[in-house]
Amino acid sequence: MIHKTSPEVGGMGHSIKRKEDLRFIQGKGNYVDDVHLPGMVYGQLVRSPYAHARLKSVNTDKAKKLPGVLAVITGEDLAKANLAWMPTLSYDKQMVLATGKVLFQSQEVAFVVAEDRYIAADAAELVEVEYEELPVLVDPHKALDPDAPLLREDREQKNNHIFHWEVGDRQATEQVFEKAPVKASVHAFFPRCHPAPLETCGCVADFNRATGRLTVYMTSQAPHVHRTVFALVGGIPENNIRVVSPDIGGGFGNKVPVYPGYVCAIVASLTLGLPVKWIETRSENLQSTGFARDYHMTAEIAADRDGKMQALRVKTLADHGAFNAAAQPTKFPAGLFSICTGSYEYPNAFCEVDGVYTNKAPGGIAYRCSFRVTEAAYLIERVVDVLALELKMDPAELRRKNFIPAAKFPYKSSLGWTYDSGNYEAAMNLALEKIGYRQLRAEQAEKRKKGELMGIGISSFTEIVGAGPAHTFDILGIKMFDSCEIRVHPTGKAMARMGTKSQGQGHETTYAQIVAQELGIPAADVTIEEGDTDTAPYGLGTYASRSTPTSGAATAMAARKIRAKAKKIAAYLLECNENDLEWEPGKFYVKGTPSKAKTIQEIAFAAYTNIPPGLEAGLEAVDYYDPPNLTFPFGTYVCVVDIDKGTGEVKVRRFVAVDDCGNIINPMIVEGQIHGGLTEGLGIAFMQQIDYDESGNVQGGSFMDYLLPTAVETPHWETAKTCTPSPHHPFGAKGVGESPNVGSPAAFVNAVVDALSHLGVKHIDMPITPAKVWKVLQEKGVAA
Amino acid sequence: MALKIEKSFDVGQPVEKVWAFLSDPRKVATCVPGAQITDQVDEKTYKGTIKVKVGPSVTDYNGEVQIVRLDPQNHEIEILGKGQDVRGRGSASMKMTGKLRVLDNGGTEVTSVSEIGVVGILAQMGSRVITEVSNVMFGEFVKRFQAQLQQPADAGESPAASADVQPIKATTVAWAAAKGLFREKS
Amino acid sequence: MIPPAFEYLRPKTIPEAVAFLAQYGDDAKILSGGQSLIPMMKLRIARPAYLIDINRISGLSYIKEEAGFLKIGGLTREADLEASALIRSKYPVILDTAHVIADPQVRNLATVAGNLAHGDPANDHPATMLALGAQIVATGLAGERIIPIEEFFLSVFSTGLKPGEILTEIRVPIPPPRSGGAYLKLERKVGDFATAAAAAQIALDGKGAVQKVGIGLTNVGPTPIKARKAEEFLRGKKVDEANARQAGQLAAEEAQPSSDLRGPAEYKRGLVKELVKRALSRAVERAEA
Amino acid sequence: MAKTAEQLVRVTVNGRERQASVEPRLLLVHFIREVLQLTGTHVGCDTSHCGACTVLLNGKTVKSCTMFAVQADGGELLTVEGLSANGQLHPLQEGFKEEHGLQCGFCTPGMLMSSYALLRNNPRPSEEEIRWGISGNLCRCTGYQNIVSAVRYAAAKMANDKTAPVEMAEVGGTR
Repeated sequence: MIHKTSPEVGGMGHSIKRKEDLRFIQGKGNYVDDVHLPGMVYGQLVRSPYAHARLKSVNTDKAKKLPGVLAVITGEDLAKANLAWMPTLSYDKQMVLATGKVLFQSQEVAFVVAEDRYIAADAAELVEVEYEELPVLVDPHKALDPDAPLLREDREQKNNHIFHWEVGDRQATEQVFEKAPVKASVHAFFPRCHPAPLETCGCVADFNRATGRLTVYMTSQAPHVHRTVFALVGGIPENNIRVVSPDIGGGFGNKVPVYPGYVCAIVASLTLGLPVKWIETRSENLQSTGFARDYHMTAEIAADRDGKMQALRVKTLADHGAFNAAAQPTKFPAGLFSICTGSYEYPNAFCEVDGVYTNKAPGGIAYRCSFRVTEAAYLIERVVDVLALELKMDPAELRRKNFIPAAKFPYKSSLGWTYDSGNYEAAMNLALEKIGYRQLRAEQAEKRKKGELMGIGISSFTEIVGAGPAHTFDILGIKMFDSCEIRVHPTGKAMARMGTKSQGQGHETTYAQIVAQELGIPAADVTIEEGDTDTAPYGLGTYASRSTPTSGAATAMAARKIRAKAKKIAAYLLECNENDLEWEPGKFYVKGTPSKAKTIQEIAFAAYTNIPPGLEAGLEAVDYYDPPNLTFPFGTYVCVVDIDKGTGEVKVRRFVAVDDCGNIINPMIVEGQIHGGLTEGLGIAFMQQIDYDESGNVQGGSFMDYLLPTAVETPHWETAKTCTPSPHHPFGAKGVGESPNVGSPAAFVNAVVDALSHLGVKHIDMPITPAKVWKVLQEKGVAA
Repeated sequence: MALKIEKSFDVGQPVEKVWAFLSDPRKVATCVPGAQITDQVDEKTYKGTIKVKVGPSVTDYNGEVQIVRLDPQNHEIEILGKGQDVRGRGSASMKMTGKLRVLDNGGTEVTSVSEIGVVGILAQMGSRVITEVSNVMFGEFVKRFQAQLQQPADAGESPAASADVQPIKATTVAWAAAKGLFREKS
Repeated sequence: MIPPAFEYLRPKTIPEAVAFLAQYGDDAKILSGGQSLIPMMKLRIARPAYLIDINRISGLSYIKEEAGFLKIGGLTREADLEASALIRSKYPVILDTAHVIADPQVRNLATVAGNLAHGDPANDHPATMLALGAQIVATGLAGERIIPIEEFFLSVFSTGLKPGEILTEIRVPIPPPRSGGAYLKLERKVGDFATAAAAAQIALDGKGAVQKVGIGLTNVGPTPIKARKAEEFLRGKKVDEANARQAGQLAAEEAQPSSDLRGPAEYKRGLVKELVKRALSRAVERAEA
Repeated sequence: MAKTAEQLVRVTVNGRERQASVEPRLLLVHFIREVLQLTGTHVGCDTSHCGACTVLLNGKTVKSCTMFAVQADGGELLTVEGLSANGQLHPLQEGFKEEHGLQCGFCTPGMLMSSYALLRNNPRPSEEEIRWGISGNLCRCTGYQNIVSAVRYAAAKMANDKTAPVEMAEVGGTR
């Protein structure tokens, strides 16, 4: 059970205002493009206009002659230093600067360095590149055809296949399907989309020739891992590399991978001995950095006539673009996609994924998502609705019938995951009650008589976050623990550092609240620092909703180590036996006589001024936390839409989100995370896609056509929560950041399909644009 | 991106005269807004440039025009033009097959099928108007083609006149691309 | 994104500006609001050698009724329209239009004249001005001349402005009593170009039948389109559901959309049909109000 | 691409007069960030869509990435750094903090400036008017809901506190 702290202390459960806000609201944030170093110069990449072409020549003479240009680096130059290629996070490799050929439009070809960004831009235009166009492969379904162009000539394997991955019991599952009385299936494409954080990627690389030290200020969600990668790739002793993640203007997974621009800036700084700044433009960000999704999925459910699910079969084609640069745990080529059985009990399940190369930007990353769980949640919640249609059964009823019962947790799924805790029906019931489900169904029936179109969409998603336990999870061999170091100062104030890195999640506030909860030191007196690899303990970083499950846990554990030592000091100060002491947040007191007490502040002072014999001075601790299991947040989202039969426009009338992320540190921040994730989900469901035409031209390569919702398109979100603590997390938290992005697309799409289901519509692929809806209305003859 | 423009139009001239014109890239080039043949590589291949410019937007292409197929008997020709943006930001290509048919009135019907391909920034940013613009450009081509072969009297516009408006106003893919980009303008 | 270098000229008067245009011709470009030109320059799709910034020319920003016309100055901003009591009270179709152009910041700089002078079929004012039967005042070395809006949009991105001319005023005939108008735009999101949009302006006679009508269409052809057949059909008729629908049908037939990321051509035709119908109904409501 | 003649740009920024000779093509946002070294104004896109670069020029919001510094010559600029007066947060800044109207903080300066202009023209905006008023500013974190609350917080506070440093304009709302 969790002690309730006072508002002054501001431990768990208090909606205290964010400590980081003061600098941001006054324009005093320090983002990477705000970093200005003496003598700093600017880099710009020259990129390929072609999606697939032989590189015949790169002529840099004119560019080099432009006054103010300091260097122009080409792939050939990098090759001499053996840096033309770099490893990806998925044991593939990726070109830093192209040599031989280019494999996607906007691929990096040369890097220009000049005194200012204006000269760099002029010089980039003067780099003359000769290409010989090659046949372009954009359709992943054609990637394995015998006559498909071979994209990756650098590989031993002479075709475009990257991996085949399967999990579950194929035979058993097929047997069930053979006999099943009811089957439902859906082909769903989860389009290629992009996290598009408002700040693009960039860095300032500063190599000091005198000291041999390299400092890299960069937009990194995982600074420690990036330092290690730079050491391994660049051959610089790791102790001579310092990576600093300053304030980050949103990440959502986009800032996990290492991009060629970073490497080029570092090489340029090493070559010139000057600080080199490289900042991506928005178009570069959308066209060349980690995209997400791009999964072509088929799901089938076998069920009996009264709707009890018997088996699930999933087959997926994954388009990874030119290089497999997916950022995900080593053992999981398709991430945690095998969570695709979702919230339901499936005696049998089988899932297989094949990855292929195409002439598209490399990836894909986990966009506010625990490695493909978004694709999985969308697929299962979509196909469950299709099954409901087959059975002519209410989608809520069908879900209720098949939910993993609360009593069965921890629950081992047929695809191998052990769900820590859950109460799916409770969350769904609350959501249905909040939205007034029964009345809405009645209204819908009425409207249908009048020929009006409204729909109600349900998504009862289960998440899998907090990667992860060392026995299973690593990235490039580095186990996915995370860390915290706490120092309590003599005056009772504290400083804590973590291996993670906030990009807006509010770590400076929530981690301080954990310390406040565990030690009773007011959150206001606890300073949190992340992102500087010279000072913070090693960690894997912030993505996949892992900060609270891992570093958050580490913070509690480190605090508890401090509390254990504090207890010894208190016993010494109170001249009693440790076992006679009771703890309440902020002080130890002698059992029975609360007046005999020592506050944590008094104890901290003693730790430096009145040290008990045989005890080390100081009051500090560090913890590297290896989670025993992942955490499984969940929830039910319900969406109500109205469709304009004249224009095909879909209006989201209401959206209720019930989330269960276990015990909550700061309700205000959790709610903010949910608003943001739902809005991203809205964009994905209705507006966004990074598409490619037959020549490999990016469609949606700028904010002109990659549509982000404004305040006007965004509805008012209604949120609520249930609380099912994680049994294995130190304070029962689960992580929440990505739930709304994972759970909402299905709710939106299910609502639209529900509005049209009486016309025989079973599925519409995202993004659901007015044009698509209008076409359906025409086909069904119900257009205005 | 790729698009196909099929068009047929009449020229009030005997087929042999039209064929002589159509089968000479130097002459055909004079009908393409902003285009110029700079030199001849061999009897089938020519080097050339095309400047597409409207208002503030300019794209210069250097490229080659090649006669892929020439069939004087049936008056059929297939021409392939490929151009690279001189600033290395993309390319454009056009494969045009032209076919002539004698008309009862002694005139000639020209039937052409053009496959246009655009790669690079213009295709990225301007896909939404490339079709429109290509159509307008092609319309201009036809106008000039007819004008060059017909008497100024029955031509809407004299060759000289159309030569003046080079590079042609308001009809370039570059402009299309650009406009795709801007917000409502100032 | 960094624009290429250019020479910057800042005339104080129209004659000065026109003289610069004459001097530098094709290499010069007028900088007014810059909300289209500057993004193009940043992408280096546009690279004028000279920019003639006319923003410092005084007396070019006004909205007034005079001699039977609503007169909008060559430097009047979209935001000025939104803030104008006159526009709000008497020209709802213009207010509708200004509201849905780009976003608030862009509207603070973007000018009505520029919106027209680009001859961009996707811009919003052209359709509205076609519906209103406006006139364009073009000023060049030779002085002023008036171009009827019907003759202004020649081709895709091509207008009746001659080289060396600047659009200095827009004149809209003051609508008779019992007039109303509306502009309806479907856009993928705020700030986007129209997937399609329709402007309707009508004047009713004593019996409530259509006396004057203008219908303009946005982004469904190489130029903004005046839906003449639809207008013709409505004259002398009451704008009931059936007639509005029929007018929409006729307008859809007059549209020449092409498919793009905003949707296939047939969808855009369908939109024209629907939006014209709705714009007419709203115009009537306003005329009768 | 020869550099063109530099031009002198004189502006008043947050009440302080500043001047510099710059290339005509220098974008206002780079003038503010790199010449004046006021880095609170951000760049989030290259097509004038995101609004992160929003500042007030002569009392009106503009996207400083879609304007040349020379155009601002002689003008008055207000950036996020100029919002708080004598150590006191502006009610909008307070509102954004109190209502959790920001997460990563990157869009915040632009949002603040657009909200500032909105309240100036329309001291009592409805939720819809607020949403339209900030429709030229993209936020990827908050889903806008708490930004709307933040603006309402400020509107309420400014209504009660006439000393709040925003003079009300007579014109009606933008929508």
